Amino acid sequence: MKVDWTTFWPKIVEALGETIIMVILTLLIASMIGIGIGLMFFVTREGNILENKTVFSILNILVNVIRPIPFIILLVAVSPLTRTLMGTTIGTMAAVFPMTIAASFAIARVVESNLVSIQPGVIEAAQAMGANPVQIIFTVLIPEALGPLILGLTFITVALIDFSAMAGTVGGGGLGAIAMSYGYQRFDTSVMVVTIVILIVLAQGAQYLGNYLSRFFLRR
Amino acid sequence: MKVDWTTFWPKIVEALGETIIMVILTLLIASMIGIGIGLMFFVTREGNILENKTVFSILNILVNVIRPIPFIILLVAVSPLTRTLMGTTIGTMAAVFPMTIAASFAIARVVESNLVSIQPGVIEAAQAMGANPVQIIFTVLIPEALGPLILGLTFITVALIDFSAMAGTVGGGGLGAIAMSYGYQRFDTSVMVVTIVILIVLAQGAQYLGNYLSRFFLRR
Amino acid sequence: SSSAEGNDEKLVKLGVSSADGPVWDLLVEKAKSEGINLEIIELVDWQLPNDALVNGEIDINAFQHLAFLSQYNVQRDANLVPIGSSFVGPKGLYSEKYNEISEIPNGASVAISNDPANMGLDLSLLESAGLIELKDGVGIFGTTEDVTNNPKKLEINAMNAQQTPRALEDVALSAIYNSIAGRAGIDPNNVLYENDPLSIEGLPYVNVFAVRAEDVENETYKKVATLIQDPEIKEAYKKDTAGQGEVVDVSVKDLKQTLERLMNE
Amino acid sequence: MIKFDKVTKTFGSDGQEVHAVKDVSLTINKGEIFGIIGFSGAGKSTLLRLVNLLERPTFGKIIVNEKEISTISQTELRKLRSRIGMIFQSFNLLSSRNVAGNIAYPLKLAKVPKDKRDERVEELLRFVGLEDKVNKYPEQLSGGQKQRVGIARALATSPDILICDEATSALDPETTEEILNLLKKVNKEYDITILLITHEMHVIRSICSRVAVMEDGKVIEQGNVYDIFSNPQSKTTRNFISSVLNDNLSPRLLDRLHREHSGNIYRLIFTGGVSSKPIISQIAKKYNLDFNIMYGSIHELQDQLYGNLIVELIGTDSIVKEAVNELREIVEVKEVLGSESRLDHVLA
Amino acid sequence: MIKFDKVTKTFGSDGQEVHAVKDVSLTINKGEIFGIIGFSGAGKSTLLRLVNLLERPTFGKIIVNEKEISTISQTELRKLRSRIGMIFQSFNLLSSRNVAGNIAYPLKLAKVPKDKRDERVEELLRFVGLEDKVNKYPEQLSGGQKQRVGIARALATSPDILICDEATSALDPETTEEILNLLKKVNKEYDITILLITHEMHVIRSICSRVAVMEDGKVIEQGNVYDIFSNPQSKTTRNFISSVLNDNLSPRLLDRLHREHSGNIYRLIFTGGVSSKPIISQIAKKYNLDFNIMYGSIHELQDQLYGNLIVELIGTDSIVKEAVNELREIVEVKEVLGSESRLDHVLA
Ligand SMILES: Nc1ncnc2c1ncn2[C@@H]1O[C@H](COP(=O)(O)OP(=O)(O)OP(=O)(O)O)[C@@H](O)[C@H]1O
Ligand SMILES: Nc1ncnc2c1ncn2[C@@H]1O[C@H](COP(=O)(O)OP(=O)(O)OP(=O)(O)O)[C@@H](O)[C@H]1O
Ligand SMILES: [Mg+2]
Ligand SMILES: [Mg+2]
Repeated sequence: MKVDWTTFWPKIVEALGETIIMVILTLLIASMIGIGIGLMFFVTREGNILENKTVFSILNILVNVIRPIPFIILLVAVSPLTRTLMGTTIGTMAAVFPMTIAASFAIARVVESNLVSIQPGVIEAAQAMGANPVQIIFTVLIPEALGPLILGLTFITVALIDFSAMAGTVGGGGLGAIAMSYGYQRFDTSVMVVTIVILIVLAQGAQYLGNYLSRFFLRR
Repeated sequence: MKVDWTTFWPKIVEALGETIIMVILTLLIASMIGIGIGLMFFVTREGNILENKTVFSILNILVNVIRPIPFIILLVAVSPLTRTLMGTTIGTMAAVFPMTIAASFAIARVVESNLVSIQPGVIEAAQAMGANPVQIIFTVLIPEALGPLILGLTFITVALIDFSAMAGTVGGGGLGAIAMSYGYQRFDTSVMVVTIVILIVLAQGAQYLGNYLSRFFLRR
Repeated sequence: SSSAEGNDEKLVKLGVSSADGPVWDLLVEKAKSEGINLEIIELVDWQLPNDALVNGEIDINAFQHLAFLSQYNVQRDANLVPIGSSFVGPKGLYSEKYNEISEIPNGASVAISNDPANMGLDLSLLESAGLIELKDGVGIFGTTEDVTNNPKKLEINAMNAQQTPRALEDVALSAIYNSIAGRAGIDPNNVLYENDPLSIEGLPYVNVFAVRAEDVENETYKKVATLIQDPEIKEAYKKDTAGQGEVVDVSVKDLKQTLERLMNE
Repeated sequence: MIKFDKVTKTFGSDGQEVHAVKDVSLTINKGEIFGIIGFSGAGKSTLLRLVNLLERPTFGKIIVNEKEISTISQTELRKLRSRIGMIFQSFNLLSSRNVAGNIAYPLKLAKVPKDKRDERVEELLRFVGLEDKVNKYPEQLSGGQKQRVGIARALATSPDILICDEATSALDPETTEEILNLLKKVNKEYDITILLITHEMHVIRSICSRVAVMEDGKVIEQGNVYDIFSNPQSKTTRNFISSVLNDNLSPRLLDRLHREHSGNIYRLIFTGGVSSKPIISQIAKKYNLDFNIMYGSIHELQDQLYGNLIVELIGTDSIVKEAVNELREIVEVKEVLGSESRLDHVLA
Repeated sequence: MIKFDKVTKTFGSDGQEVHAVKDVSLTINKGEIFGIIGFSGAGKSTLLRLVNLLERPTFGKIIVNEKEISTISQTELRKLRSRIGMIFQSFNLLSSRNVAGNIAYPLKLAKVPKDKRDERVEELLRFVGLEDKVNKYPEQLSGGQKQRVGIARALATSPDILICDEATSALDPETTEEILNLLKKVNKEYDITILLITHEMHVIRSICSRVAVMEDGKVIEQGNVYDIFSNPQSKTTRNFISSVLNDNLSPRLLDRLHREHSGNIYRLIFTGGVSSKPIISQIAKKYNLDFNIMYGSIHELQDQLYGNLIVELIGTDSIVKEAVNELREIVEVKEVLGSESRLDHVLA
């Protein structure tokens, strides 16, 4: 009853493609949202360029309302929205939406913690030159924190590779789902090993790329 | 049949206790290990005080071998170890071990990305005063990065609150497990809402504490 | 820690699927009046309770049907045996959009469970409903790979068992235990086709109390397994599942035979 | 024009208050180069940072180009700031941009088109002598190179007002002179108002027209550079000036002079114009005295000569006395006694 | 003792190489105060950072206290470093420690017991005048205050060697003088070797015994401060010295002097001792000339007087010529022509 590897390989290849698509898609959208929220966190912080207690508190609460919710429950909770946005609540694409929400909020926190270590002097210098908040965000905050930011996003990427297994819950594909349903649930160690090795290779690749880029942008 | 709240509350209170124990215990142990590995990442980095390509690469690969593995599979994979160490693979304490592994490696990455933004000048100053690597770690690296480090650990804490639900699926209990079994699996929205509200309150509390401490140590 | 000895003082650890929640509280009460200190360990996941049983971390588990148990025994080379039956309930094919199986259009999507035992059952439901054909002799653990004929070109989506009721809105047809459908608030009239749980084909899907082989004669454990037949518990379970599930009493002999058969498939 | 009207800036809150700037009123006219001097921690940087509202005043009004800046809108403030070039004490370069990128940054903010930007950057790079560092990142630069990037960046958009916090502190004397000449040039040619802080009194001497002296948050003295230098009122000011005027003999040397020279030692203080009369030789001939110039200096200050010399008058006491009396009619004369360790003993 | 033996330091790799220090050989004797001057980017900081191996030399040997430092073990290196105090150009204070914590830090590393540590910190705080800032964090300090914390920190463990990178650049003249006096004192009392970089020539003048001039990575001149000041060999050195000697008339003023004064203008250069003879008045009387002292200064340099004066000689051309000839026997005399914009025109 173990899988027949001759027919199983194509399935793995397909799943690899699904994982990559899920991770990249989630990462792209979540980065945009997450970096946005993270920046908002930072700029509305006490003593910062757009100091705003109300906005900061609202964001802070919002993010922390979503983050502790177990993913499966989040998935169910947002399913009406998923249906509206993606047309369905099942399948790989339907998993991307709740994954994106979870990842966005995680990224927001990572971005926030990376931004606080920017030297306040350079922000001041930009302000003194008349830069508006948007300019400060794009020309100072992001570039100055790029090294650690990339490491942070790499962290999230590897987490997403792990996380993408959750897609299986709603009938989505991907290597993680295969590892779960063909390996774990069927007690088939060979499938587990193969899929996880591929997941690990993916993660290593992402990490190498992240390390390389962060070193490049860190200039240190 | 929905739950009977008069008898259900004690269960929730008990679960809250379990969640808190799981999260705090995991956080404590994982912080020690994770900060340790994160520091090793940083100090063995190219151009750093204990530059060592071999150690860096080994750690890098090790961490990325573990992180992309879906948590449930990790849990099964380490269960022999869990049994040896904790005497059992089920229950709250048994959940702590795999959670600690996962959290340690996540913390290691967070720590690494926070350390890279330390001004190299202060490390140099300590070196110039004859500080040895251990002294540099405890008197420069950790205190100088403490603000963002605390934010990073807060991030992990909130993630652990979410995560403890997954660990709960192996009999570990906790609010997440209640949300899953009485709420999700039994389609009882009231249970879901109550448990998740409590989880959110926990997360908010952790975040407020983290924000407060980080601001205190950031001196900015 | 656990013990194989049937001692009244001893704690008996019973691993259950948390989905069946309240019934177990009643069982604990009943056990207490019999002098048995029963501890319920709720497990959301379905894979670990058997490992835990094999390793002696729990004494009995009651979350799986024979089909699932047989699969575990085979794959893990384990020897867990049933000492009593618990619940059973029909599983049906539900739809919110259609009233007849024949109305299901070409290319429609169908939601089934992704765990091996339930997937096999769901596929066999689809087969008996005349929607697909499965490979000959596929047994009860068929997978989507075993579909040999799919005249309506149905798109079969496998997902978590708890997710099939939730996906109902997005699919033409969804395989759901009637008991769960009740809890999920699905109109029982939406069932287009259901199986008979107590037929020969249904027997593999009777949930059982399982123990390690060496404990098969443990009186305390046996007692626990029979306590479920208490009328009060039976009633409670019926109520919990909106009448869709029931506690059944299948002889241990039949259970063992069925398990044997399944393991040889 | 920059006007401080009773400005106070307090850091921290109750118990821990630091009054960095206290009730300062000051007017810097359009087109002038105004210097601020004072002890470390006197509040100079804070005062400067109030000009473009990097710090908000706790009390008082600050008027820049006819506008009370603490009341203007954010948009107006940004517009104003873009017309104010600032050189920071700690440089504050963007570590993610190379030298060219840092200098181009304000031009980018001002939406100057790429080709013009490149042209201007090249021009500035040439000026600050960093053509060969164009692609280097701040951490690859020496202290002075970073400071020069900061200067070039502040000048990039040809601002109306330039505020410089220790703009030449990390520079060698020759580079400093070049930078000062540039500042003078931009000040003249474009009528740029320059407000600068410095610890180097020769910077004040060579480019400022007016100067304010700060102590403990307050402006204790202000005025024309020539007046302040030639007639300082406070002890602080005198000490500062003496550092550049070289009119301050070490006690040891003074003792040696007294020991080795039998004559009477006097300090002659020359101010505006007087120095260009041959008084010493005339008096020497008239009274048949000998003058021995031992120490001191005569400087150029705002196109005037100014300074003091310590001289020994060799002759009989009575003749020396007569000669000193005649000298007193032309220049200020002070007798130098025992140990004159500080200018303040003489002038006090 | 610090000895550089053909030391070269190159940053970056192929194509992008920066030769910060080139083939430098230099010996700093035990107990001396040695100054390094040079243009911004000349390689001074890099040279300094080689002393405690914050930078590793690309070629060459560096010997500190009889040991070739690039070959010693990490433990020995740390021990050596703990005996070398360093003041950084950019302060490098620990932002997570307050003023007291920063100063106590090296003492903590050296495992000095708490009570002794507190005592020493208090003493140092008093010395650098930061008693009231003891609990402040670096970002709450002014530039000069940060620098003073850096100085106190470097002195905390009473090191054998002190290396200072622009240790007084952010300080006002009076505080600078105090710090310099302290350095002189520790140098004398504890025989501490001090290697310092500065842009302020008066720092060199007031505390250094020897000085090296760097240009483009190389040491182009080195020697006794008096010799270098009174007889600079290279153009760079001359320019640096002129910045402090005030012997450099602006072309505009010179033109004015020439216009306003009919007489002949000469520069008289006094070196060691000569200045304490009443030559000017003697010559004036002898030739019945008038001297008009227009500009210049006479300084104290390592207990000697040294300087130059620009004087107008008023008299008939032939008498002036004779007088100048006699003056030439006693002091160096140069005629000051048209526009003398730079000292190098005169001395070259
Ligand atoms: N990490 C580095 N990478 C590349 N080049 C560097 C690096 N550090 C210094 N340099 C270069 O080496 C040269 C010497 O620098 P150094 O800091 O020693 O100069 P400096 O004499 O101290 O100048 P300043 O007086 O301006 O501080 C400079 O041209 C500088 O740009
Ligand atoms: N953010 C702050 N919080 C608390 N005190 C501050 C802060 N910034 C400055 N101060 C204090 O205000 C006073 C004035 O500081 P300021 O930087 O204006 O001095 P400064 O005249 O520029 O000195 P320096 O010449 O040393 O640069 C100092 O005592 C300083 O410690
Ligand atoms: Mg300042
Ligand atoms: Mg330098």
